[in-house]
Amino acid sequence: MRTQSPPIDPPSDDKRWRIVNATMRRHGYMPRALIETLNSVQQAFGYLDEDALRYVSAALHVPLSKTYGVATFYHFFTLKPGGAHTCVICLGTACYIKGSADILQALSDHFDVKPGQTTADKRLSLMTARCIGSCGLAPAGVMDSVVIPRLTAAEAIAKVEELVKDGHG
Amino acid sequence: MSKAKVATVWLDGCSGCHMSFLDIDELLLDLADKIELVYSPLVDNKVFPDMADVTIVEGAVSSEEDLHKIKHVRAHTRVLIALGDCAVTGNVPSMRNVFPLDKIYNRAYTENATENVGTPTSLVPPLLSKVRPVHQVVTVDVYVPGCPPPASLIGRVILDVLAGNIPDVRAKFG
Amino acid sequence: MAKTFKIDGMDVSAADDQTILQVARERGIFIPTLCFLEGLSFVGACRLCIVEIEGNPTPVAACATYPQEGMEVYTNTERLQGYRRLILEMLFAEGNHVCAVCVVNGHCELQWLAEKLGMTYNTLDYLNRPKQVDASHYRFAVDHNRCVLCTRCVRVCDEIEGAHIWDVMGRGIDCKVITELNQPWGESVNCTSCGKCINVCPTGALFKKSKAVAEMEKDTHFLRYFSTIRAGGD
Amino acid sequence: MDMDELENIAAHEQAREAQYAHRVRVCVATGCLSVGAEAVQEALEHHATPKGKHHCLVMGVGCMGLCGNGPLVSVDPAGVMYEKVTPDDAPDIIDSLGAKPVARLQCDTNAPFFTRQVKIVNENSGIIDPEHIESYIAHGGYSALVKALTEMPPHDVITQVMDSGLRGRGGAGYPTGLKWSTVAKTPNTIKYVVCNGDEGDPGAFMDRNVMESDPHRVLEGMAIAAYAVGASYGYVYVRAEYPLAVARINKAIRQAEKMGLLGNNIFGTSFNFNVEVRLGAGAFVCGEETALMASIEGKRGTPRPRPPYPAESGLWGYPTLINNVETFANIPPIIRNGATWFASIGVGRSKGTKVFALSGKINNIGLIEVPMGISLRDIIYDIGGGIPDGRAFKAVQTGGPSGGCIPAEHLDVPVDYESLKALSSVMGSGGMIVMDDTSSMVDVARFFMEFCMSESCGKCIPCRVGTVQMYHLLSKFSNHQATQRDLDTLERLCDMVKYTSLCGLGQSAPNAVVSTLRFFREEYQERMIESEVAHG
Repeated sequence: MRTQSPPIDPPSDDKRWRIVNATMRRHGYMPRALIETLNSVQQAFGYLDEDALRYVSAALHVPLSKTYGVATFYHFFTLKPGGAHTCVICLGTACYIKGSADILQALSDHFDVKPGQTTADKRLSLMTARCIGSCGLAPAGVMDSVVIPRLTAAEAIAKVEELVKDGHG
Repeated sequence: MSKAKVATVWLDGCSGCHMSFLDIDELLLDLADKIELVYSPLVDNKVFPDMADVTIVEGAVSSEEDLHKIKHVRAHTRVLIALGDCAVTGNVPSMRNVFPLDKIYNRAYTENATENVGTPTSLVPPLLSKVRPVHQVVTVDVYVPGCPPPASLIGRVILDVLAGNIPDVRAKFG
Repeated sequence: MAKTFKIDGMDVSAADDQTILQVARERGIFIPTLCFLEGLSFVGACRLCIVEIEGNPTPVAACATYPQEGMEVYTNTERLQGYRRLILEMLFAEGNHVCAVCVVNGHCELQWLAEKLGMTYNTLDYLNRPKQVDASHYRFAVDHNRCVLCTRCVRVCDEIEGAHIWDVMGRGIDCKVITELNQPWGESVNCTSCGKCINVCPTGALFKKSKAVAEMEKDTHFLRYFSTIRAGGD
Repeated sequence: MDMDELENIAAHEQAREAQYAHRVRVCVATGCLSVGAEAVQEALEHHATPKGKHHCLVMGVGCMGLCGNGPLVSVDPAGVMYEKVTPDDAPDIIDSLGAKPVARLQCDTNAPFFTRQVKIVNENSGIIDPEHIESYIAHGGYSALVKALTEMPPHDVITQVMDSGLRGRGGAGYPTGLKWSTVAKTPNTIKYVVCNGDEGDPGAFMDRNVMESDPHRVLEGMAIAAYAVGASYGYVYVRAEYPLAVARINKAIRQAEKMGLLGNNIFGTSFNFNVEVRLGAGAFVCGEETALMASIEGKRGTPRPRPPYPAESGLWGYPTLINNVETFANIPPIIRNGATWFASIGVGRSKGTKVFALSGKINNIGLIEVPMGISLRDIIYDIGGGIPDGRAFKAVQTGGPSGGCIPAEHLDVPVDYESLKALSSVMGSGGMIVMDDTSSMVDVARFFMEFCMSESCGKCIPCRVGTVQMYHLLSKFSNHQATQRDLDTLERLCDMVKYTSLCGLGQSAPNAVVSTLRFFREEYQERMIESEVAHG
């Protein structure tokens, strides 16, 4: 077992580091906890910045390049902050067969953002998913964590317009 | 015995392969008995014959002129030999393939130009969007890699082809 | 317990810890390799060392497979020759191997393999993916255009030097060897500048700066030295 | 905890449910939740309250199968099912209890979609409350674990699994008993059991459903496996994209630990089994077992050459048993009912049932569980209700990115591991996507190749570069730019990538191309142009 407290201080006094520390403590600061810890950071902060990667590497005794390799291998991790709102279009087979690629194209054209990226005004991230497992509801999308079933291009644009218009975020 | 009609073509390359071809020393005398050079940057005849027995191509296919030329050559050649890395792989000319064409034109004719600034619209053959090795445009019968291929190899390949064989060339790139 | 088996019809024997590749090399049977390097762990990634086993439809990597009693291994069938050429074609199409270094010195393993395995041209389309060159280190440089992702540098840095400044980032065709947090090599605080990565690189991807190309020799003798120490120390 | 206590809990829970005159079950699995099942449940509860204390029990339950028509609600003892229910329908449903069912919402449970299914894995799905361990116990849950621990030595458990003929439900169909036996026979004091819940096939959601609708079943199966092979530690590897499944599995673990069904000295025996959840972070290749283990170890999820197989050298070098969710879910009923019972279902070397996620251009979209050996035609036309909009069936895709497209002339083929393989497809994990005559098979092949290309880990050359090359060639076909030489190169690459890639992802990446070239070659030929470059 390794030490029970992190060998270095977190990059800031942001309270969210406590969640990250709790994850590392639960795993005894073992290098094997790398993915679990990065998951924690991703969930707490929404992305993994350089400070976070350096901190996690040091606390878990994982080489920096290895941490970076892991962070860029898994699609769930992002190194840049996302937009205020997120629209995920499912590109699973069932959704694809029912035209989700066209919906994605329409959204991409309408909001001038490439899939996987965030609009210049940081209001919207347009993402794709391999399969959200809602094949019965194809073609489906997820808008700020709400699954929207049986989308059409026009509907999707209208929903996203609504999403980015509201004042939050 | 009538002499074999041999042509050589120079597309986008440095002419080093032609130089290497000229470097075959006394073998040139043997060849002179066997071949007639019917078309080449090295000779005066500027009309491609109806049918060449062997055509040696140096260089990659970079411009519309190259493309037009190689298609014509292929249609009038029995055995086509891609000579050297540019013809075989695209090599140095193809290093521009990672850049979009407008950037290349801009760099060449605007950014670095001091006179007649601007991309020419006539006289210069338009470039293809990507430089391609010869076999991606027409069928190639024999590949001779090398930058340039050694003279001895070139001589051996030509003699082989004249004897009616398609040689198995094991040569290194570069 | 030692095992007896056949390679290309020749009776051979293997100790428990010997792979098919080791036995073949011992007997002077040539099997091409690229990611494998004696003295480093094996990863079975380049697939050039694939061999056929009688009764098994799928070839296996000789560097990562231990023989079994009575096995019949074939190292150079027409099928394997075709597969190996296609693997090389894939590498030549993936990167940019228009390389001034190789012309002169002949130390590039990729170039050597292409000649040896009879790859005279590429049947695949070139991918034309632009990649970076990082010359920020005061002694060394990396040209990602020449990198074949064999991960020898990653392994030697981790397993022999113990610094682990190299690793692989991304996935699929976007994979890239990186130093630390994908930062300029020169900014790495943990690089010991030992140069082992340079010496194990099979191509001209990792090289010493300010050397005439003809002088770019690779020296991997230290690996044998380390293996000897390890074998004694275990 | 012992057998008596378990029976007490079951009896108590059964009695609690029986107090109510009516039981209204609302599906709260992901499919129905995304179309408003939560609001339906709240409305039903709201309207049920005034009817008196023991009039009606409103329960949130797992998937009922007909996901395309959700939210689904079932009423017991009337035996009625309602589809596309909205919160506004709640008063009518509650008022109808004990009287005539609400005809406008009624869904015909005598339709083949329901009657032709055989449920083993999903026997509790849509019936029990997945968030209450008592509900699972009341339906026989954990009795198989007790039986195994108290009445059967480990080798008897393995014999039962072997004799049942159960094969891995993750795709390849390796005999489960044989795998268990290998792990059991590998000597080591530390062994691991891993449940592969990294269901990454686009168009498949069978495993998610089991984890969401009946999470304890998975844990029970894992515990039995751990006992049989001599492991005391387990991991459930679940995709982070399945938050509900993750939450329910975590909750189930805590409940089971509290009751002493997981943890140390289970049922007062010397058997210890502790389970942890590990989140997959979005990498399809982690469904491959050596990549999955690398991921659990906190590394990049890249596969390594096998052998050694995980059974000999797995997690941190220890013997490791890896089975997928559906495989583990089959274990409790096998132990409960015996190997002979299980082996009596199915055909040939494919025993038991298989769960499929039926989707695409088909009328009845949802999850189905059918006996092995049923024909594709029965699934598509009988259970699936045929093709909508009067269009013609063209192909059915099984096995996800590793599978192939099966055309109409082979619809009478029985669904079993060997028959599907003979058609250049695979059983796979259970995605079944139906395509009608508007689908271009070249585009479908390109779609799957794009998937494999972006999910390739990049470690071995044939998969890293080969998938990109094949994708480019398929794009040429899609754009009507391909030549005969492109077709030749494509076929050469298919063969080479299949036989030289390091892991299953690369080895099966060409399958979609191979099967469409085999059955729909003319679609490729229609998209070719004449070229001045000769073949080869």
